[in-house]
Amino acid sequence: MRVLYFAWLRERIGVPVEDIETSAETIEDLVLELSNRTPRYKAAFSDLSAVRCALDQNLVSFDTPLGDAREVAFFPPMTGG
Amino acid sequence: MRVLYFAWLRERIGVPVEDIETSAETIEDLVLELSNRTPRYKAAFSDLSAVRCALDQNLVSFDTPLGDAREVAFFPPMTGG
Amino acid sequence: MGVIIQKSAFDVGDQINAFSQNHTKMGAIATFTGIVRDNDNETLKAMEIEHYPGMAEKAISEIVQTAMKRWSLGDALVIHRHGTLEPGEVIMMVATAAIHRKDAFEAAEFLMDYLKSRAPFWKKEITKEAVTWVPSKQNDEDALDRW
Amino acid sequence: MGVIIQKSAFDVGDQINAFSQNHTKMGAIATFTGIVRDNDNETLKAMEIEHYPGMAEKAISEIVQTAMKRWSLGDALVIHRHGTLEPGEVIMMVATAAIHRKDAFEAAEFLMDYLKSRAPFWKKEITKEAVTWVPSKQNDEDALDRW
Repeated sequence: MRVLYFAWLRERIGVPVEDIETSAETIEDLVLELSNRTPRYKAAFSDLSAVRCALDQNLVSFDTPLGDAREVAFFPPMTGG
Repeated sequence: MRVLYFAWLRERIGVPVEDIETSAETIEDLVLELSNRTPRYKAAFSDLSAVRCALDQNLVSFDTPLGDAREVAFFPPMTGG
Repeated sequence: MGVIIQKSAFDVGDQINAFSQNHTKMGAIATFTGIVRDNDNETLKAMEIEHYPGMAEKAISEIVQTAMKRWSLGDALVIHRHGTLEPGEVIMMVATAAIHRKDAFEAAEFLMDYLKSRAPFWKKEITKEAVTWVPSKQNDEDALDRW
Repeated sequence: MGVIIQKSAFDVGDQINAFSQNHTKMGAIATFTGIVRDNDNETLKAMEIEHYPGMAEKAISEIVQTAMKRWSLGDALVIHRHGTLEPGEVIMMVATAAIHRKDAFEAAEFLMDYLKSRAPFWKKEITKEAVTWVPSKQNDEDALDRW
């Protein structure tokens, strides 16, 4: 599965995109898995209230099952317009 | 005093502007005076709910005293924009 | 602040670009353009717009000044045409510049609502069948209650 | 209906003119333009706009489709830039065409409110003193409650 990071999450983690193998059921599980990798990930996901996520380019909540999605993205609240 | 008419009031009365002598106290008095001139004026002022008036280019109500105003105008409700 | 009453056509895009470039400290520009639209039967030949010279400039200037006081605006512009216009021609435009979008939008809507029933202009529709003065609309009058 | 996400600058006036000329049956065109504005200390050097390619087009298209269903619109256009912009440069614009001004205005405001906090763009301010990600604003989130 492809994981994308944007804005300060991208900067904190240090990569914009990575392909990973995971057996996580939900996005929450995936976040936990990623957080345990390195301190950079832990720091990036330390306050989930400041993080939004999208599954296959749809904004969703963290308890959403990954299902057979191909792409998950993490980013701060959007500031478009 | 100069009297101006716009839109269908101008068409019904037949002139866009005229200079008149009047001793009317208020716009209402002036309307009564004008209405008594000819059937054209009478017809134009027959339904005052469809007429608006301005004194020296300020929208006012019919009971406004003419004072030393130089210009009074009669017209239908405005349709700008 | 600008109020222009004119017979001749004007380029909306050029006006909006010039207006925006004057206000680079303002992050938000809202505009409205009114266009002569054909009726459902496509029989409109022309729209004649009569105005009260002098009072038109005065009334619109007062409306614009009220908007400038009520909202936090950097600038506002109103251009309104009179004379004979064909379907598709631009009748008028409004532009507002503000730091925040809410001010820009609200002021533009306020200006439009007031222009509709408080600016001394009258519209006459010339169709293939008839010549009619456009009646004022109760909902244009009601729109003023919002402010 | 148009959604354009691009890095390059565009001419707002040209876009508005082209959009208006496509919709001569619509009497009302509302537009909004967002411009990079300098901060109070005039120290802004640039604004970097990051976006999520693919999702940006998708999210904005969905917002525009929602607007087209909810209001009586002839058309709607959104152009949003990404990349590095300087103070005074246009970030984005919205245009709506409708028969009635209320639809044009409300739909444009709805689009702006949704773009602010639901379109995947992130802004970074580069000033002489610091580099900062622009925080999301609670009142932008609150603005959605209106719809």
